[in-house]
Amino acid sequence: MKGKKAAAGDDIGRETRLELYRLQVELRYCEKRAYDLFLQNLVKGTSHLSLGQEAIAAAFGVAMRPDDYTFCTYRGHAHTLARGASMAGVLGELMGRQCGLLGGKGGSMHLTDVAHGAMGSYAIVGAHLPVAAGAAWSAQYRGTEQVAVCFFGDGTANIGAFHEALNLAAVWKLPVIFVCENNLYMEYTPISAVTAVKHPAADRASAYGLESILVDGNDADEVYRVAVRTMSQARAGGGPALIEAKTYRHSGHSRADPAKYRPEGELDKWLERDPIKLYRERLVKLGLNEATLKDIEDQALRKVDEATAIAKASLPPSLDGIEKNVWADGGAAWRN
Amino acid sequence: MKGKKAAAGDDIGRETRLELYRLQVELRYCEKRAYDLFLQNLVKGTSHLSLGQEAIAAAFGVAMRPDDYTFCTYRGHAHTLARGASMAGVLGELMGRQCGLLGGKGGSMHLTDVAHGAMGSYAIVGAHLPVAAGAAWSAQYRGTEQVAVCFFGDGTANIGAFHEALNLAAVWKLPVIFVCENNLYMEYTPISAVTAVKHPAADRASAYGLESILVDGNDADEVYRVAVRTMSQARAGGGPALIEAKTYRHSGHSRADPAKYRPEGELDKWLERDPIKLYRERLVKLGLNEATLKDIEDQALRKVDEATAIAKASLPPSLDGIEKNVWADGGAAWRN
Amino acid sequence: MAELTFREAVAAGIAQEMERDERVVFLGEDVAAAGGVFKTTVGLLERFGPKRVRDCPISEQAIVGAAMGAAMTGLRPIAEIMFSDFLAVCWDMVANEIAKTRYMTNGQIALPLVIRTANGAGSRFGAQHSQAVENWAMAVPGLKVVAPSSPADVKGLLAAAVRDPDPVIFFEQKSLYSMKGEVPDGEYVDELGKAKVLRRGKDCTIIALALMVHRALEAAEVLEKEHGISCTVVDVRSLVPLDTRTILSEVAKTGRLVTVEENPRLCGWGAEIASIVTEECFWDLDGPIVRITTPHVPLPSADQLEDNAIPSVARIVREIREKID
Amino acid sequence: MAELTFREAVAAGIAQEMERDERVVFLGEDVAAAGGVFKTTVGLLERFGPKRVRDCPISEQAIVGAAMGAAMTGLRPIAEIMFSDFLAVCWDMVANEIAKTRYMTNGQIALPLVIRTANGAGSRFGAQHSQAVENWAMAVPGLKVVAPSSPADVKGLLAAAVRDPDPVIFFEQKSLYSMKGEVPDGEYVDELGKAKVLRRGKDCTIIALALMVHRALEAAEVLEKEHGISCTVVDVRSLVPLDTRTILSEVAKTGRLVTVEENPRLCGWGAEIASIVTEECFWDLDGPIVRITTPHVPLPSADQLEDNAIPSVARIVREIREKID
Ligand SMILES: Cc1ncc(C[n+]2csc(CCOP(=O)(O)OP(=O)(O)O)c2C)c(N)n1
Ligand SMILES: Cc1ncc(C[n+]2csc(CCOP(=O)(O)OP(=O)(O)O)c2C)c(N)n1
Ligand SMILES: [Mg+2]
Ligand SMILES: [Mg+2]
Repeated sequence: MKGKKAAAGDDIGRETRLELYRLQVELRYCEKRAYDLFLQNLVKGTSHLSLGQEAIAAAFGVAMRPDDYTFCTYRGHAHTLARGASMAGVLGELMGRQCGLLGGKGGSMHLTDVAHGAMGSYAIVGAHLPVAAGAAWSAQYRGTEQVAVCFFGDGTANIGAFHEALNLAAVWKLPVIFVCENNLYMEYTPISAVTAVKHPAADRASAYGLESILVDGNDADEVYRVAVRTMSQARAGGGPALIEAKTYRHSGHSRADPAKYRPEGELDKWLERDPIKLYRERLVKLGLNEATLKDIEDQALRKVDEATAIAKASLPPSLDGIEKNVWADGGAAWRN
Repeated sequence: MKGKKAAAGDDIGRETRLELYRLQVELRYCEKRAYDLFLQNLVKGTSHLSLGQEAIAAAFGVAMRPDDYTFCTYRGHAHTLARGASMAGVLGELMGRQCGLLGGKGGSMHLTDVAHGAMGSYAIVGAHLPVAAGAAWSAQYRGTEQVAVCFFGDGTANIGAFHEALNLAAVWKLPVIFVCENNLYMEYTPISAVTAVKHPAADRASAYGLESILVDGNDADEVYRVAVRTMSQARAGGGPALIEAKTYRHSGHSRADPAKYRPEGELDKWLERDPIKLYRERLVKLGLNEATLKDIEDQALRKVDEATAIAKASLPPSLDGIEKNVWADGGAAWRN
Repeated sequence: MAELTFREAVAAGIAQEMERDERVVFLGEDVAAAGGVFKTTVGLLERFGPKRVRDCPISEQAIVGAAMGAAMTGLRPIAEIMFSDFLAVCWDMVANEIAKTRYMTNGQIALPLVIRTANGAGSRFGAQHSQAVENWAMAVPGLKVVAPSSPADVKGLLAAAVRDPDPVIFFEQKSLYSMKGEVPDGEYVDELGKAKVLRRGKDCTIIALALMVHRALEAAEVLEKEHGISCTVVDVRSLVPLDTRTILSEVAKTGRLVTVEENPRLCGWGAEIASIVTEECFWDLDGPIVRITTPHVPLPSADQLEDNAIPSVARIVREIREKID
Repeated sequence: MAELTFREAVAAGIAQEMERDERVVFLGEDVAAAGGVFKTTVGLLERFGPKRVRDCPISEQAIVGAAMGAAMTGLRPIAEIMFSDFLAVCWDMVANEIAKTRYMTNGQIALPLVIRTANGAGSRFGAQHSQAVENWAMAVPGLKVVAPSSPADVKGLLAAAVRDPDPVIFFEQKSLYSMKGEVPDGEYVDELGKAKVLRRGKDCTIIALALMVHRALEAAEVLEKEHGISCTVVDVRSLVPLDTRTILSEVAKTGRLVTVEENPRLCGWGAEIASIVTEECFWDLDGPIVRITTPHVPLPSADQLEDNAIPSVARIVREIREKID
């Protein structure tokens, strides 16, 4: 991967690169819009933005097959969008509108779009790792060569469910890729203060007989390469992978958090390594012209604007939804 | 540890060796008696014997300070006795008698003797690892140089609580020694069938920044050495240790289990490596005379006989105990 | 009709459904090669192979989580949690993930799965292996909750649970595993959400579940023969959905309600039924509602203590004599 | 008397006890350097230092387990579980280990510890961060269960919980954190197991907890002024021990009982109270017991949906008008 070919960039190709750029820009613009809508008091619940972490979501979004499964956390806007979910559906859900992906029932932390393989955002740390393993088991059982990709944070590597899911996936050789987005913080606490090893995921791969994979999470190409490699291994029956992608979130943990706990200069340092800025520079270096990139950016902005308009125009959900969809019959009856 | 001095055996000394032998023999005889009492239908609940695994309990029992803490599992008779708990109290508890350590309230799976540092037997796999970490935290906080020792099985290394406890203990540098007694089976299933690594504990030590320690669990001297070393490190502030001791249980998982799942010859092979037989041979080689050993054995048998008599003579617990000791006031009132 | 034990009926129910539907898979600890620690799944591995009948590590969160992931992607898993007490170890998966996911996703994700578990006291296993925790599950919206009292009900309700499109927690009373009973031959499917009136009387309606159904029936015999008190006995069978129609109409007929619950008192399923009855057929009640439960204590292990903690036939008789005139 | 917010009262209660007793230690996620995600523990690290106020990894089982191990060896830990929903992640530690250990060891092991947790709805966080799960804890023998409704009660009951020799689960309603109220200066300790009669009426007794106490009081005002229905309002405060004396005598006086519960309906604490009342003061009842609860659904996140799911003042007024004559 680090060889001459990769350096020249021709292992990925222009089309894919443009797609990676387009997706990163869309995710960025949409997250920024989510933040603006929150400032306008239109987003009522909490929200956890991925600003600064877009390269990971984009790279997997591009690398995955349409029928692959994504499992993500409360910080799941980007991962859900990266699979092709409607932007109006995402923003509408944040705003608690009828057009929301979940009709206002789930909110920012539970974005789901099964039609696009986004199998849910899980708000309790670690819970979705076993679930992703289960989806991979199902794929293996049905012989479909689908892969499940499960995104989570550095802090999640310290919870019990992480351990159980990794072991089961390894023993059963399940086609599941566990992707730890190490953004240096579990909520407000530096991950190093609460973790026995330096790399919360990579330093633990060997505990499950897995390769230790550490990747620059701010480099979409690097993430894309490792995504392609591990997913094709998994599809071929090679079992799971555990990837640790180093990155940084530009904003606070959630909308409530001004992130004052960060040491001075840390954010600035990471802003220099902004994945979108870096990727744009790379594309220019690779000979793409400014107009193409500008066009992508303009289109992304238009897409976000349109989605915003749809979401704003959408009504609040009707109250009878409260007692709908507890059960498969559409209702909530617990008695006859 | 494997050097010349150790080979000559003079690092441990005659007195300690005799103590190690005595304790192993007592544990063996008492477990055999528990089995006999079960066959006589005097043990009503389940019970999980440590036959074949006595070297580990004995070595730690001898190496620990009286004020150290032991945490063990439902397979906890030996560990509880090794701290000095009354044998009549143990057998009485198995038989559900008044003289039982817990007055018949806990049974075989929950043996506890706080006065001797036996801080409980825990019947839900993995639960006691965090608890042991907590006791070690308390010792650290109080500055007492006490150590908590936590025994568990190979199967336990796959549960979430294991992971959480190890990480916390390592981050907080707690004086706790985690001892995995790898007896090759989680209940009826070979551990290799459900575990991603060969050594369920030792191969995971690095995931917590700890030294990988694998020891022959059927050799009391080896276990004793590693116990002394890790406990003195822990007392000095060096933090936790994770030890994997390879061993084998001679009987089934519990009284209900005839252990038919074991491949032919496996038990015989391990019977040749019976820790007590091996230890006796070593003592003889080291020059201890037959009479001394015989005397230890006779005394142990007498002790077990006496305890059995006391337990048999003890009455069933009185029924008003049902509503006692839910609360510190001795009662069970949930209302006024 | 064949005579099967309760434990054989479990295996029979699973086998019937696995035979019928390839999507049904089964996982748990020691369930395959060993046939289960309660021998409830003997023969399944041999019959359906290791791809469909899987032994798991001691990882309850992973087991139940894997069932959830498989259910949302086209399979119909049955997961075993060896003792219902261990539901606590994976309670997040059960109560926060499985129960809520359909609702949170506004119906996008379906979770047709069953969690089977051995429930209740009587084996002298002590407080961590003997709980009756049907009420834990009943308290969580999004879970269906079933607890059969006979081999026939085991097979029929287990089949119904597997076919149900929603998650079902299926409680098997440990102390009933050796009970024998007639089980219909061939494909047999019962219906969730239907209580059964097992006996009719005029003085009092006893509502019971699982093991307590048998004690209630025995007590009703004694009360009738020895004390002239005639009781209706209703086996709830399914706590969610709850057959309130049968319950309310049977209570209305006798004017008195007694619940017999194996669980410790506070917030047991009987409390819920008492509150429904006292809200919806108050004017039909001729006297106080009586709840007979295990006292609100963790269970002791010694045989006499355990036997005297959970409701016995003698205690049911005594309390009904004292409290129902 | 100083005016404190509910969240400040939490910190004040903890500080008072840490000041008094060196054995009191505090641990949780983001509680030390960050002062808690709800800012309930601001200043504790600065005041008591990192040895006594500890930030933990996301390891709820280890947090609660460590508290248990520390409690049995001489400390008096207070553990924070950030959202009460996450109790499910460590439910085994809470329900099977902490609750049962004193009993199983026949009193050998004491567990003087407190688990504090942010409970309830109102923040549009969705079904996994909004539950009111007091009934989960109430259902488990061996746990004391407290849920204060005012800053003064927070401080006084938290202090009582820390001094209590048994494990206490302390529920802090998220939606009350910004509520202000007078809190006694100096050392202030309340008593567990005492309900408070906040208002007396003659037509109906409303029993409520935490946030619902305020809604019940407001509804009682409206009912009195606009509809001539006069209500007693009782704040239960402590579910275990339960002040049944106050509850039974207040219900007996009005002849009617309404519970107002934030939890979803099935097996809520109100069901238990209804069953006690209907068993012990049946003859004092003049009509059906009414339970006003969140419907038995996981909570939706959108603001209007959430607001209409949990009992509102308007709904309490309406239901009492319809059902209490
Ligand atoms: C079991 C559990 N404990 C605590 C929380 C509260 N919480 C939400 S996000 C978070 C930090 C997660 O950190 P990390 O895994 O690094 O993910 P990041 O937010 O950085 O993406 C915490 C503690 C939770 N949701 N679930
Ligand atoms: C959480 C949990 N899951 C399952 C069980 C049932 N169980 C009891 S012992 C046991 C096997 C434990 O194996 P191991 O850790 O190797 O200990 P050993 O019995 O061999 O000493 C199992 C699965 C349990 N007690 N707790
Ligand atoms: Mg993080
Ligand atoms: Mg083992």
